[in-house]
Amino acid sequence: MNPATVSPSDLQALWVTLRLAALTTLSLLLLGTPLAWWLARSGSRLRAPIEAVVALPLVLPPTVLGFYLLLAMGPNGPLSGLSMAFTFAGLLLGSMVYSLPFVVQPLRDSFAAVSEQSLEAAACLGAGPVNRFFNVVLPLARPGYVTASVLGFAHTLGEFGVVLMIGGNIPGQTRVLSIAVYEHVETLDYARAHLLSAGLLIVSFALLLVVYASGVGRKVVR
Amino acid sequence: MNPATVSPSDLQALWVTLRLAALTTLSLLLLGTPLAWWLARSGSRLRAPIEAVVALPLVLPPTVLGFYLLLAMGPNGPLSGLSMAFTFAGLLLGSMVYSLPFVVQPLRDSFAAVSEQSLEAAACLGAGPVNRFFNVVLPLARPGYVTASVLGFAHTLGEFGVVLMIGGNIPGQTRVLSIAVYEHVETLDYARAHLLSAGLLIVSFALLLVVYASGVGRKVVR
Amino acid sequence: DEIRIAVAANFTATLQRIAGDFTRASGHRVLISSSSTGKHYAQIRNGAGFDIFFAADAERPALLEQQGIGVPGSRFVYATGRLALWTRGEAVVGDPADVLRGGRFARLAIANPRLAPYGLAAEQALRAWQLWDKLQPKLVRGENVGQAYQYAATGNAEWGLVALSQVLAREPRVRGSYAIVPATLHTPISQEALLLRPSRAGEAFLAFLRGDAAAQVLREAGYAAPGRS
Amino acid sequence: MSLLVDTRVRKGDFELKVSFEVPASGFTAVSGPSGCGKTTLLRTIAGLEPGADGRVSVAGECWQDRACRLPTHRRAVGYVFQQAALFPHLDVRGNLLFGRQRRPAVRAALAFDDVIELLGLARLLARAVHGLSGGERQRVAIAQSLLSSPRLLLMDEPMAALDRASRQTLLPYLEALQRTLDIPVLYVTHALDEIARLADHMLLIQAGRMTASGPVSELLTRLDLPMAQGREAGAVIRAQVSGHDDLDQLTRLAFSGGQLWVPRVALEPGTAVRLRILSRDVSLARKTDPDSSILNSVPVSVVDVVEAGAAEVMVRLCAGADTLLTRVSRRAQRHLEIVPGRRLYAQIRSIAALV
Amino acid sequence: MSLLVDTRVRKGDFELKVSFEVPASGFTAVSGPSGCGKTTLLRTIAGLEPGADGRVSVAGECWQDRACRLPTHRRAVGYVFQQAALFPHLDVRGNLLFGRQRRPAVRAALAFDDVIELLGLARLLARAVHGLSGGERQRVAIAQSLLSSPRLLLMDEPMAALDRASRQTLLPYLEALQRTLDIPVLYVTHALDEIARLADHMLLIQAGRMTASGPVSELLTRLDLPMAQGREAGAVIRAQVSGHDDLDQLTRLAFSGGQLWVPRVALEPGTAVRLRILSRDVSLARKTDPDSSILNSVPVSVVDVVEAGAAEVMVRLCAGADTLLTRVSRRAQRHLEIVPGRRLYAQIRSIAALV
Ligand SMILES: Nc1ncnc2c1ncn2[C@@H]1O[C@H](COP(=O)(O)OP(=O)(O)OP(=O)(O)O)[C@@H](O)[C@H]1O
Ligand SMILES: Nc1ncnc2c1ncn2[C@@H]1O[C@H](COP(=O)(O)OP(=O)(O)OP(=O)(O)O)[C@@H](O)[C@H]1O
Ligand SMILES: [Mg+2]
Ligand SMILES: [Mg+2]
Repeated sequence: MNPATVSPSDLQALWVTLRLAALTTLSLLLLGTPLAWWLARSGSRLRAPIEAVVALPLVLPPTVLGFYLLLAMGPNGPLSGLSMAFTFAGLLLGSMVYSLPFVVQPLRDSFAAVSEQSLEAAACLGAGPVNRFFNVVLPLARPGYVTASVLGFAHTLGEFGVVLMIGGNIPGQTRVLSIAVYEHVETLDYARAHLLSAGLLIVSFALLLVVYASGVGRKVVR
Repeated sequence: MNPATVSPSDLQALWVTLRLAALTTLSLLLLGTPLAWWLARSGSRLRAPIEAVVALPLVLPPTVLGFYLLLAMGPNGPLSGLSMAFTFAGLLLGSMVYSLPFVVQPLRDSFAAVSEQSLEAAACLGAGPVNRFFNVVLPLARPGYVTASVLGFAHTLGEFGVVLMIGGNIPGQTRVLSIAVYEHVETLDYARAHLLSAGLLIVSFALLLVVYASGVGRKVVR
Repeated sequence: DEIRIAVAANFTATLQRIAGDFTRASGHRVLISSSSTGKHYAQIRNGAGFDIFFAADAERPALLEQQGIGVPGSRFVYATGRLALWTRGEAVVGDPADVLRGGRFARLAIANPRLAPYGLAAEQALRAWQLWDKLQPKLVRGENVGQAYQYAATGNAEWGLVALSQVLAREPRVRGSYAIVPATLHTPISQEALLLRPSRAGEAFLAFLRGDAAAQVLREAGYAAPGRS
Repeated sequence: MSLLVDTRVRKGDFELKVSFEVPASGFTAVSGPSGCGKTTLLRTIAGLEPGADGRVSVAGECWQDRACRLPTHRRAVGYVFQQAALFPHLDVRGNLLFGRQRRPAVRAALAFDDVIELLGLARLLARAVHGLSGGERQRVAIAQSLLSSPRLLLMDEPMAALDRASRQTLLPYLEALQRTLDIPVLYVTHALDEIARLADHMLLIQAGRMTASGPVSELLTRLDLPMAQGREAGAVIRAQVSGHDDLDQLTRLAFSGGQLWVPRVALEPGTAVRLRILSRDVSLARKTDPDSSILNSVPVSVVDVVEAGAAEVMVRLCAGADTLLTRVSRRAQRHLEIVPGRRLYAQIRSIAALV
Repeated sequence: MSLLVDTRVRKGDFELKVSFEVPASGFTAVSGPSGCGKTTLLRTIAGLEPGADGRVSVAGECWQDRACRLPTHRRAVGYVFQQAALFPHLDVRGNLLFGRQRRPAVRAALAFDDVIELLGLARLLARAVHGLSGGERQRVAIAQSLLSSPRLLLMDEPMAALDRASRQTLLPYLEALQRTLDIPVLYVTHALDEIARLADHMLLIQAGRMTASGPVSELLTRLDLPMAQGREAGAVIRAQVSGHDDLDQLTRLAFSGGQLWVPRVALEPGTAVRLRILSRDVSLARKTDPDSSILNSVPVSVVDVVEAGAAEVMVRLCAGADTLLTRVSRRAQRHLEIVPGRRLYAQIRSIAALV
């Protein structure tokens, strides 16, 4: 075992990971926004069941969740036509399912905290629903977006069970950093595992520090 | 392999799991409350770094996190005196570290959403800090507590990497349901894996449905 | 007495059967902890209280022994795995190499060669067939041979180079077809065990494992029995 | 071409059921006790009460009836809420521009700078919303709605949080608005002086039902309504400028009952003005006293006398075609023989000319 | 044994720096233009402005000085906020009981039922807070603070959101409070009639500085202060009940300048009362006119005359030891030769006896 350096394949894994985490977070924010809004504001009787379904991916161990996703993507599964298994797209789908609750729940809470009065005032000033959303809800729900992004992004960074299961650990495509670290631990290459972990932690810490110190996630004082 | 039935060892695992998830959630709510409160209200310069540290457990793959916890608990680690490794207590600690952000972040957001005005009004009516917390903050932050509990509990239910690493999969002590399901999948006992997964999902769904339908997590209309 | 055993995931089911027989014969209770060999290694080094370690490879028990962990001289090969090329569908499988050379498939599942002995064996076999480089784009790697099997079992990979023990243990509903990869094409998949601390019950269990009854179970499960590979 | 409302809303135990039509321009005062449904009425018109059915139409434009129901943002209302609802994420300027950017400016839209100056907001433009004082918030909210080019202005006690000085600055401006803007204004207030100064028309609501509606001048002098009861009771009459006295800086006004002197107002002879004459400013005498500081004395005849407490009576007088109110003691009633038909002189101490 | 405040707070560009001492019981009115610092002052006293330094002591109890600084919940204040801050998670009853349960009841604590009845809250007790109308919210907030057994009451425009009828119901009750409760009340208001009826003492704030403080009767008649400027200007004087006239249901009052008749008040002869006499209700004449509906006429002498607009002057009169204000036209000034020292008769049209 050579002195701990970061191998090219680890760098490749880093790149895949960042892409995956960023895309997952972004897609979840996009998809999660209408869902969370509906959950926060709807009086429908479907609300509670759907809220429960959103939290369900959490309950299964990631590997098992991955296994079922794999079944779904298999030849007899409902998603067979899309041939998602062992592709980046499949990975993205899996990560999204897995991180869904971490994005939707904070968004929902922050939407619920937007006062009806602000929305009514905006409507009276001529702002239609879309306009209200972008100019009133979004700025007021900012802390929720930051929490959702941090949880979603970090959770995808550290994710591993689902990703391993669906991705098949193909270098450059579906081999992510968490798998690389795991491999190093499993193969007793502790020095390199420490190095990667420390790198991951330091970079994440720096990133989180910037986010939190900027105050972008703090509530607007009312 | 016999027709899929739930074996006594699976039931044992279920019991360990429920205890673990309940204790983890409870302990995290207790510990997370002052931490989240401080994060939501403090103007200290330590706020941002601590907020970042809280989110860090997310970044590492669970197994790797478990590995480091194991090192810490091992003979040369800082926690060696407590002999936590391979005990339920160690599992609890590991789960708590792992699920910390899922409890602290929703709590923090919901604390931040409690209006200063309500607190001031309560102070003027003679309510001291503790009193204010229990009679004003807690009821107003209820949605945050529900989200934190759901995320924390479910995340511990499904948790597996950390638990496997620190716990050592000892039946009756540290063998949790997620490991059992994983084992069934690994040992190709799919029928039993399906059964356990379905059971887990159905029970969780029912539980979540009750929580959400009761409206206990809905914001008090302002 | 109670024996605590750490066993590699791929051998868990077989060991459970043997342990059941052993308990019935001797009255000693057996607690089985199943996990990946890498995890068990880390746990044992950090003081886990296992009596016996059944690894998925020969490397980790040897390392432990070097570090002075375990009862000296107790290490031995308890089973030797066989590699099989398997598909869940129906196919005529003559020579596995022909199937793979034909190339009419999108994915071949193997265990990660860096992590799992079965993966390493699969790599060696593929190299022997001179398919290793050609098949690179089609390879998907599981963390362990269990996952490699799942890739094939769910049909996401048409073929898998998996453990014979898995193929034999498959669910009755999954028909499947397989061919055994000649053992000459790869270094033996030797799974070693190490007695971690001396105990009568532990030694009794190891003795039972070497016995005829256990040998029968091992053979049925798709392993070559200890010392007879 | 008017504001037409015929609606019915239930909220818990409370039901609002009103139907009225008010002129398409000018202020209509909405008054009534706490909890009677004033805010609910305004919310219904703005389309903020989903449970409201019935009809709302503004200047011929249908906002709501059986067939159509415009969402709030399609209704060009300016709404000053009872508790100012500013956007906490925008500074004062951002709040002011919010509506302006979203609705096409109409004809006589107000200039940003004018509104800012009038409401004394220049100093506050860059401020965050959360440090504003109560009155400052309310002024920002008023400016915000004025700047949003509404076709109908709904104002829910807009000046309750303001001090007298701010109120006095604002009032004439609001009066000016009604002439320049040419849109109807529904103005909720408890203050009779605001009603008298601003409103031509008035709605009185009690427990969810409209108990009276009509011209302010008529409603304020109806002895059966609460407005004629308190110390602020008074009449509103119309007059015309008929001349000025430069020496004393007085203006002479002609009305149906004679002539009145008021502190000089800068208006051409012939201009119509509105006068508010409080019942407390009117006293009765058998003859005019030339040696009093009271400037005005007009012949009147008693129309109606009703009890007002044990010691006093409220007297409705007619002066020409106009109505005046006064409250006198029973002793004076006896003394001056105040009964319907009796002719006396009304001495008017103070007159507010509401331009 | 008084309320003593000597403090200094900065908020952004704004600085409040005031120092005053007011009596330990009775109402002290706090007035001044929007944004002058009234709310900031109240918050400082309640301990809600962390940046405030200086001294606050209430009836001998030190709440804040260099050595000590009680947190808000240790200061037994009742605070009615400018925008009612009710707890959204409690119903009306829960809100009312919140303070009551937390602070030991003091001597003359108010009975729950009395407060409920007075403020008309019985119907609302089980209601959620979010459906309340603006006035209902404010009434609940007032009741809440009254029920919390305070040693000092801080009221920030408590009646701004109320209609006249609620105001009239509440005013006498607040007056009664001041006698029964025996605690000081700081009462922010823009309404001169509330000041006159409720307050003995008054603070005037402008741009963060105290520009005047003293007894209401003095401040209201100081011609250099804004209170003597508007249409609501008037004097407050003390008088004593001296008899009743049962036929006319009038009460005779004696004050330093003579006697006055007011609608009967149910008080024993000898009882002290406070009277508010608006400048607009006072007119001047050379002699008394027995044939007028005006009941009261007292001899006065002119003290001071200042301009009030182009057409009018404000006249300060002394009647015995008391001061009255009146506003007359320049024409009348000339006609009646109103200059300091001149003796005339003041005809007083209407007098509010503030019991
Ligand atoms: N954080 C801040 N930054 C700058 N200025 C502030 C801040 N907070 C308050 N102010 C200013 O302090 C002044 C006093 O505010 P305060 O609320 O005490 O006024 P007020 O007398 O109660 O007025 P109102 O009658 O309108 O309620 C205001 O001009 C306000 O704009
Ligand atoms: N959700 C509800 N459930 C029951 N009653 C309600 C609800 N919402 C409003 N109300 C009642 O409807 C009535 C009318 O309320 P509204 O706000 O229109 O009164 P308002 O005339 O504006 O009073 P104010 O002058 O005090 O502001 C009130 O009595 C109020 O309590
Ligand atoms: Mg209202
Ligand atoms: Mg204020």
